[in-house]
Amino acid sequence: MKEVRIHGRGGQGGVTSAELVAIAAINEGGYAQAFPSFGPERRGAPVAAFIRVSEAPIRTREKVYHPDIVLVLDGALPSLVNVTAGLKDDGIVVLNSHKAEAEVRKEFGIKGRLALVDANRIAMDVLGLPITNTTMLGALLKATGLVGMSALEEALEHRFGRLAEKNKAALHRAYEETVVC
Amino acid sequence: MIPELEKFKGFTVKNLPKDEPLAPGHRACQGCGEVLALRMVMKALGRNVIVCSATGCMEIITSPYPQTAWRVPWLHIAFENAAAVASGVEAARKAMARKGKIPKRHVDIMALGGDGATGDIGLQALSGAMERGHDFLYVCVDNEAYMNTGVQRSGCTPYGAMTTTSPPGTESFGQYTWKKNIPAIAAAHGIPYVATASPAYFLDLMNKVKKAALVKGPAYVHIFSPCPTGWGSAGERSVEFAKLAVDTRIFPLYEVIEGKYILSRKISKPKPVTEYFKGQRRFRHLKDDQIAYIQRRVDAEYERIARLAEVS
Amino acid sequence: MAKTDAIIGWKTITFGCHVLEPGSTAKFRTGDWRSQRPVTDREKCIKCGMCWIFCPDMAYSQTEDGYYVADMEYCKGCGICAHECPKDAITMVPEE
Amino acid sequence: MAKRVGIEVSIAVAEAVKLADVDLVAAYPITPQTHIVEHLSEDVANGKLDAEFVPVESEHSAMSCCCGSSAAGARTFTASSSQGLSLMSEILYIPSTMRLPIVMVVANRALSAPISIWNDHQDIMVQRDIGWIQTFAENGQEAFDLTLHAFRVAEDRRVSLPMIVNIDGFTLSHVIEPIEILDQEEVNRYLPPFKPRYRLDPKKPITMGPVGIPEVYTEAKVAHDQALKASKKVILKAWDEFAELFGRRYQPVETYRSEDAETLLVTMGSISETAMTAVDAMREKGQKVGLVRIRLWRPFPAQEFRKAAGKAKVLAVIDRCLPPGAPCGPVGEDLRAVFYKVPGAPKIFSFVAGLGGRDVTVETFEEIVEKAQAKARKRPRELYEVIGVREK
Repeated sequence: MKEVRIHGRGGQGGVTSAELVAIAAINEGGYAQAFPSFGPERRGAPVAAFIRVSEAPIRTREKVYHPDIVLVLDGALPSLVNVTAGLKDDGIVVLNSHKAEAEVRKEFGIKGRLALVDANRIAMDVLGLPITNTTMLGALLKATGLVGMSALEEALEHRFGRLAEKNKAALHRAYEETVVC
Repeated sequence: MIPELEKFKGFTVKNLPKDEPLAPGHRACQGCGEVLALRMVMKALGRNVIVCSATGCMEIITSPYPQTAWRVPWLHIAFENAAAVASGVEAARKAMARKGKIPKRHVDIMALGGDGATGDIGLQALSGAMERGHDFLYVCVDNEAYMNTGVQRSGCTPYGAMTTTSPPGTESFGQYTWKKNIPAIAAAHGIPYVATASPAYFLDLMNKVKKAALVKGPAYVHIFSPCPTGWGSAGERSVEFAKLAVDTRIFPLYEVIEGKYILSRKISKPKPVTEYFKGQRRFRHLKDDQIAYIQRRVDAEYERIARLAEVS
Repeated sequence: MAKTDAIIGWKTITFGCHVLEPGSTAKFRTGDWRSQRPVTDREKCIKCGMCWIFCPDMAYSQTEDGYYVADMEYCKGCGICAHECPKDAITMVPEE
Repeated sequence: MAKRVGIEVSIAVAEAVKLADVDLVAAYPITPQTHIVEHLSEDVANGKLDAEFVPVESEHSAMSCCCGSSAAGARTFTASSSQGLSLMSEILYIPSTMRLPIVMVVANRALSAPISIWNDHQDIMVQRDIGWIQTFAENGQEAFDLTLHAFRVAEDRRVSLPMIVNIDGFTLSHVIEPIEILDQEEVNRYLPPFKPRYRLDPKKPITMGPVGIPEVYTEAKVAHDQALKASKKVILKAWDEFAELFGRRYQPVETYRSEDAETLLVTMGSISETAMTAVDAMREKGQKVGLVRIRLWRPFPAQEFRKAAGKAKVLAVIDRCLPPGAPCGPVGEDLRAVFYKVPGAPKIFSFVAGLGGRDVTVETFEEIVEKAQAKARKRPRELYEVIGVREK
């Protein structure tokens, strides 16, 4: 079982990201859970969402305390929130940042595995909006292979309808540009 | 104007229905003006109606298990929710008729409550049901206090009246607030039909109830209902007091049809309010200056409605 | 409060406590509550029906000859009919 | 054919209600129940569900409206939570004695004060005695299945009682997980149309909700109690048939690795799944621990429970509700009554856990088992203990 914690801000679509990954995993025949951090947080406030993906039925409903993967949608969050809290030793942080690896590690004290992508730029280029939730899923896939690309694309199509194409394009670009350090 | 109302010919003394959808043997007090009003309401509506009753005198006296005075389908759930219950009946029947589960035959839906059930504890449910636009009529039988529980004051208790919770004393003269204007609140919802009525003017009452049933959407009828037990008045004078309340301008009879005020009875030579007070123990303690104040305010309220009727 | 017609057990009580016989209070004699009864003077009566329409207990009905009579089974003796009669044709007399 | 989909549990519940082809939904917004009725109103707006959606002005009116609807003979649904359920409280006792088969899903949530939108069972424990049939779902599949089961049981003419399906707020209601959604044909095979014994109809007028004088009130209440108890047969039959049709079997009390267990955890709702993982972990350490899950809460399946748990030495009951001033949590109290004077009955301890969204983890269950075993060795003064409460 892989456990994921997503950090974002209220309104950035972190819950949607979690949902899309879980649905993709389920459509691949596997098991998954996605759930928000159940808070009354409003637009802009730091929030979290969680995913579990497994080949066997999942029999726990705890929050995710020891994630295998941390996905950070907003580059400013690591200075506000301890994004690596509870992260497993071999866990990975997938971060939206335009900064270089050394700078990120120094600034946020991230020691373990790290994947970086400038999702803001991609989102602005492709979607025309600084909304990074679907873009960052490309980085997640590149860094972890948590679910298959086609299953995720299918989930995106189902969710976004006409807007799916642009989101897929952003996702693919992020997949290409993500650097796993 | 409302097409359903234009077709309506109206009741006259010649064509009053003989049928009694409400049976005798009910347990109302001797001389009850409220059950008299209810009897007229039911005569006007006939038997093609479902009644949702709030807790109160009319509910208690008509449904002593294993008997019932109702010859129409009748439902009582609780005190403050008659309008919400009626909205459920109305909406459910709409859905079931659409889906072919019941015949597409129109049935009137009436919610019934006293002044407390309507204007105090049930005001929210009433407001919600009117705002949602259900096709139903709400009838308030207003006897101006919580009579069922032993004559406690309500928002509809008139200024100066003595009740068990608005007693006159060294520091008090009885009810110290003016009667809450529920018909105006109903009218403020922009519903198609609002009316006030008195059992003393029975044709007027029955025609208004029938109109309220005929219009599509929510309708509200507020009926003045003398209570000899709660008012400390003689049972045989219930109809007389219902008439005096109108003739002194204390309880003006009017309709509000699609926002237009229409006076049902112009009272050009009103009787003084003292004539109405005499014979009611609840007003016995009032002093001249209090009565003078009431007289001024009654006249002003009547003039206000008369002006509304003129301008609309 | 009301007297029940019979002692009802939990096995025989109606489903949901519904009352299935419409208008069954008509079996109940409210006439017992009366201490005075209305008596109509047919000489004065104009058959206007005010006694009928203003009766809170549905006691009055019209006979074939057009007069109105009160059913003593239901009349509670409130006296509204006598009070409202435009011809003062009805008087209330004490029950003996 | 049934379809396995990744779907939010609330939406799966709404799908079940839609498949049941309800006639009326009356609801007022309250977190965390809202997703259910939002989805239903969307289905009505899009013509996918032919029903009246009544957006009432309060939960009190929601339940009142449902009473009117059910009395009119319509298949009727609502959902609520917490403060909203409490606001309904006055009305909840009425449709059950009046035998109006309304179905409600409660997304369980804490009660104020302090205000908390998060999950526990305080809202429903307050409504323990409303006389409705009540079940608890452990996961999204059960939430879907039990909602259909609720319509089937509630509307059965032998039952004709309102029914609540409890789903944990957020920790179940807001989770996306794989759920098999039955298709319309399958649902139609399981759920016959609603044919009420009585309905409000001018062609056959009846009086519903009369005055109950002292000579009849007791009999009316006993008739209701007896109907509720007798409903168990229909509940079980409906579960059997569900298993035959769709392969998923439900029982009023379910066990997990309980056969030789000396200590049994007792749970209701979605924490049961975490509890299973905890049992596995403790079993691996060689502890004889098992689990009993209560699925049918009212009518309480006393016989089934005794059979499922009677051989254990210790029962560690998790109460998701703190009953101030009471000797014990509500589930613990019931179980004490169930085992009263039963020879060789297990020792029963209540643990209050998971209040107002406090997470119930594998470690929580391990701590509870340890504490229960320690209490069993001596005579504890308190019959319950609040787990994870900070002293300072």
